[in-house]
Amino acid sequence: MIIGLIILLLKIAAVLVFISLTVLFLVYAERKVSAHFQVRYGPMRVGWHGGLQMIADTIKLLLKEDITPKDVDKLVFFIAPILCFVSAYLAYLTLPFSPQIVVKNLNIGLLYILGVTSLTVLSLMMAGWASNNKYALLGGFRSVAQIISYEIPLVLSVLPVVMMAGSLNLITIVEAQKSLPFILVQPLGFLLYLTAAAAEANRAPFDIPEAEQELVAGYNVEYSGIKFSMFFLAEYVNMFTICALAAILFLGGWQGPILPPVIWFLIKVYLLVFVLMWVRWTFPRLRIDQLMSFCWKILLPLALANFLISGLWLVLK
Amino acid sequence: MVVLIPFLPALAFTILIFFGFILKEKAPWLAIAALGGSFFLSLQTAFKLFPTGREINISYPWFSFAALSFHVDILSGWMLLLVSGVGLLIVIYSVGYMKGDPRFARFFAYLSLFCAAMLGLVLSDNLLLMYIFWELVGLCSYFLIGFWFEKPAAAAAAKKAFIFTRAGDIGFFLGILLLFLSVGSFEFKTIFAAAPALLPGLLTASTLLLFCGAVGKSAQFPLYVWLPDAMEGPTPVSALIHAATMVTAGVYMIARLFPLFELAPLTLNVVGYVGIGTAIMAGLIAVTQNDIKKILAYSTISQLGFMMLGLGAHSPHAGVFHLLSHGFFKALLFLGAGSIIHALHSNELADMGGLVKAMPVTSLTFIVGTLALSGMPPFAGFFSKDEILMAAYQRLPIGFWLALPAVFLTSFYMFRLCFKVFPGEVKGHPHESPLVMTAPLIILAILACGFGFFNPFGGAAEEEAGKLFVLFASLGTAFLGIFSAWLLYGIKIISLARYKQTLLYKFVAAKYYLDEFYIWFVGGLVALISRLLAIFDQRIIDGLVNLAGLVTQGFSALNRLFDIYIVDGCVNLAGWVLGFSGEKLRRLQTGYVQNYLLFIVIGIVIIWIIKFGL
Amino acid sequence: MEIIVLSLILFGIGLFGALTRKNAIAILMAIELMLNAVNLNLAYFSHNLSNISGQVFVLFIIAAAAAEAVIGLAIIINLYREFHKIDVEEITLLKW
Amino acid sequence: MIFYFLAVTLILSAILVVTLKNIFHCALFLIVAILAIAGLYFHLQAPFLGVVQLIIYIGAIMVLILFAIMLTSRISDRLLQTASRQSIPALLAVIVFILLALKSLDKTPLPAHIGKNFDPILDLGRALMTAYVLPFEVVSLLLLVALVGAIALARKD
Repeated sequence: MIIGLIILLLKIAAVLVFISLTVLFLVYAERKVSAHFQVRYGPMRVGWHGGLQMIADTIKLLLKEDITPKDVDKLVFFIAPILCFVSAYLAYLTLPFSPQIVVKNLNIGLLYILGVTSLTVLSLMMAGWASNNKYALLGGFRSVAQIISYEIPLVLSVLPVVMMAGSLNLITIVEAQKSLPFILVQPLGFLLYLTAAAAEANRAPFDIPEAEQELVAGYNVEYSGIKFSMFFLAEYVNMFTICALAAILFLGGWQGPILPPVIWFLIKVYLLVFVLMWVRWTFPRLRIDQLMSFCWKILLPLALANFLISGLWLVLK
Repeated sequence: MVVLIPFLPALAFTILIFFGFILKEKAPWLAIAALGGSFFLSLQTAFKLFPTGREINISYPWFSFAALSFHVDILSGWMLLLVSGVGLLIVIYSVGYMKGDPRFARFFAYLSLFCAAMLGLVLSDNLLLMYIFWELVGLCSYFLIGFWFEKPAAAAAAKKAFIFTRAGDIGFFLGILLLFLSVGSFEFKTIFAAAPALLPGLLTASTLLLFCGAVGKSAQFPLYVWLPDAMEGPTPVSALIHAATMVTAGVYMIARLFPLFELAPLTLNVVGYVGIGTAIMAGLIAVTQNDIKKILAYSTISQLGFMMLGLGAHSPHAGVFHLLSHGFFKALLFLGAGSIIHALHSNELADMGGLVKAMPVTSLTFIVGTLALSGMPPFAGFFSKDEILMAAYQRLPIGFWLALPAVFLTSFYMFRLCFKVFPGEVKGHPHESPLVMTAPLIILAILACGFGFFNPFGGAAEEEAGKLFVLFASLGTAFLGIFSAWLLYGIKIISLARYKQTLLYKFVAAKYYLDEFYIWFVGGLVALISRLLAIFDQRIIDGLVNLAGLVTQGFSALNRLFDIYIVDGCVNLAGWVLGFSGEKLRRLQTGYVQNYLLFIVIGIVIIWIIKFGL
Repeated sequence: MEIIVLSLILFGIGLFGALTRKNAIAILMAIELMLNAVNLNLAYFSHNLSNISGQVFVLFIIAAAAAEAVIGLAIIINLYREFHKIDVEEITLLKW
Repeated sequence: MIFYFLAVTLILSAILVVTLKNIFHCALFLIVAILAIAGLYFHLQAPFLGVVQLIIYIGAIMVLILFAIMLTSRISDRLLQTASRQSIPALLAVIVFILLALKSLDKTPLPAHIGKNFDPILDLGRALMTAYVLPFEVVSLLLLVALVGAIALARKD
């Protein structure tokens, strides 16, 4: 009992550390990728090709003065970034990196991940409201509207996979793709998932809530120092989560020849991360009304149609 | 199958009355289709029926004392053909005549209902059903005569037609009741079977009452005054009323109930004399009229008189034969008149002339109709009229001798009309009517020519005695009529101007002052009765009322004291108690839902304690 | 057993809130507490009797609660537009 | 152990929900209470319910409530009045209610845990699609109607 608990805690710690390091790397990668897309170098000074830039940045953020503005709702202002950070990490409790490397294999793993990611919405709302700032409030509204709207096509695009695998267990889903990754049977589902998930994670071109040019920086405009870094990190954690989920659901997870499973998994995830970055630095940002009508008028009908056709096909097969 | 015959137009009516505003210009096609269907079914029935003489009976249970029973024999079979055939032609004709009317679709709805009612009347096999359709026919005539109700004259004519036929219908209804009371059934067969056993007086009374209905509907003296006024309706309606529906209902009814009438010779005599009297009177009026439709209307009354004569002379077949042939050529004449009116926009003879050049088809067919009406051989009228005269000569000699002047008058007024309208200079700018109007004319003209050759009942050849005499007498008087018309109006040898000043002419031209008589008599009678009633009212009823008032006053004075001190006292007390307690209790109604919720919770707790204890 | 007591207390707290709060949204939240208490009970019985029906009912109640929240909040937003406040004691159209 | 932790959290946060003066904080503690209940569902071997509780209550209902709060009040608004005129009778009524219920609970024989386990998701899905398929459809219709009704109500016209 006690030993089991300790092992569980150790696993959690390991995942935490791994994710944090990965996120640091991701931030660095994003800066480099964006720089190269814009034909410039990006960070070059700290370390080889700016390799240690992120460590410097982190230290700077942690050492900065933690400003709490005067009229904010202090309790909520304090809790919001923590909740954001925690809910981002909670997803990793059940995310399998390989058949063995998983903290806790839940029967309803997929549902669990969808559930905990919805906690993120709360943190954004709390942050937006507690800041007592109209930009922050507007940013909070927008992000919530966006996230709860895109959650519907997201879930609908995932459902065909669940139907085909016949399980919500992520490991079972991966094993169901032994012969054929689901992306080949569900290409439309994959695209829908990626689009909706990018919107869920507030990635460009769906980064309306933190549109710098319009809303200063959205819900986190009043945040600084370590609280800001928590939001910042959570965003990259979320990006990694959705890519990992995409890899599990559509690309066959850790399965692949020759190389060990974890490596395969990471290759797939990083590939998807790169795709997301590519998209971010290629497409312009959508307007809020375009964003909403894109969700309700294009994504949702497509997702419903995909769901229906898959269901019919499965029934008739 | 047979039931469908009246049902189809009724269905058309239902659809048209509710959806006519959608169909608009297409509305007549529905009516035409429905009536065409009825006509086709009638034909089919006729072909099944006539060779064998088999009768068709259909009966659905309805009330405990009357069934929805229908009956087709040779008589009703021919009537079906007449009503649906002529009705169909008239509806087709109306498409042209009513073009552009604001209530176009409704007109066809009414026409369909009219035909449906008449078909139902023809088919019905018991008195109750017949009475229902009888009244429906009357109702439709009201709608159609008053179709242009914006014209005060049309509205008045519609009311007049309705009220006068209603006067007759009272008799009809009483007759039906009398028969039902004495026989206990509405079914024709039962009544016929039971009739010989009835008291002769009862029989005479009930048949006379039934005849009252026929007098009203078939426009006999003294109730014929509505028919000329009915000319205010659209001409196709006149044609329908005169030729196929409405007025024929009375004749048909007597023919249908003939086994009953046969047992009451007195009634039959009355029928015959009323008929021939009407024929002469209406013929005389027709001579004095100058409105083309009025002339035709009086001629209809006159011809109906002939039919009544035929019935009175114990020959229902002759009467109905004349009814059928008259139906064809009178429809023809009316539609022709309608065509002329449509072209000239006038009813007055003075506005017409030389039409034979301007409207050849209308004129020729009209002349065919005239010849048929005058009883010229080979046209239909000759055969049917001859049959009536034959019957009258044998069984009602006085009627026969009176009929000869009527025959003379018939050909006289018809040719007066023709000589005034067709030859001579063209007046106005007449033009031939469209095909949709002339086609029915041509068909009817052919029927008017040929119909006489096949006598539907084939009963003429029974007795040859006096046949030649009758033939020559009627032909002779008819030719005399034509000849005098030619003298007076054709070549105008004799001027009539000074006769127009005579008292007799004025009397006839004023239609015997019958309308005035009605106004004077009915109006005066009503005034007299009401004056008497007023006196009764003022002296006796008012006196009683006043007395009662006085007594009540005294009593209420007593009551008042009781009221003020005792009743009011109680009421005020109750009101005060309620007001006081309400004042206190209204604090419970705070308007806060939460308060109510709290009361609910407390209530639950209390009930819980009461039920289960603490 | 403990869970029934717990859900009873939770229900009581929710009832107390529904009886005393004045803000319409706060009342709605108290009602959500009561619904959750009921759900808890049902889930407990489902577990104790090994009968899945309890969980089915919980699902239905959650769905009904969602519908109720949606409609309730729409009404509250409308009230706010009309009166610029959502204090049930100040919106007294039911009062005599 | 875990149960008592969850129970205490639940009771405390529930009390805070109905007594706090800041309505936004009330909503946050309601979220805590709902999370505790989700935990209790996991404890009662109904993980599906727990996750549904997360997704629907927190992801949908609480978001809606927070939305409504944000639309109808400001941080700078005066705080909620807590002392209602009827708080004392209400408290009494509720306490009597709870006591009565406890008393009748005492009298009611509760069946002991049978211990037969079932697959929470498979059985649930089967029950929803067989015995409860009609209520299931009705509930979906209810949700649709509520959706349409809410749009009709909240629409600016």
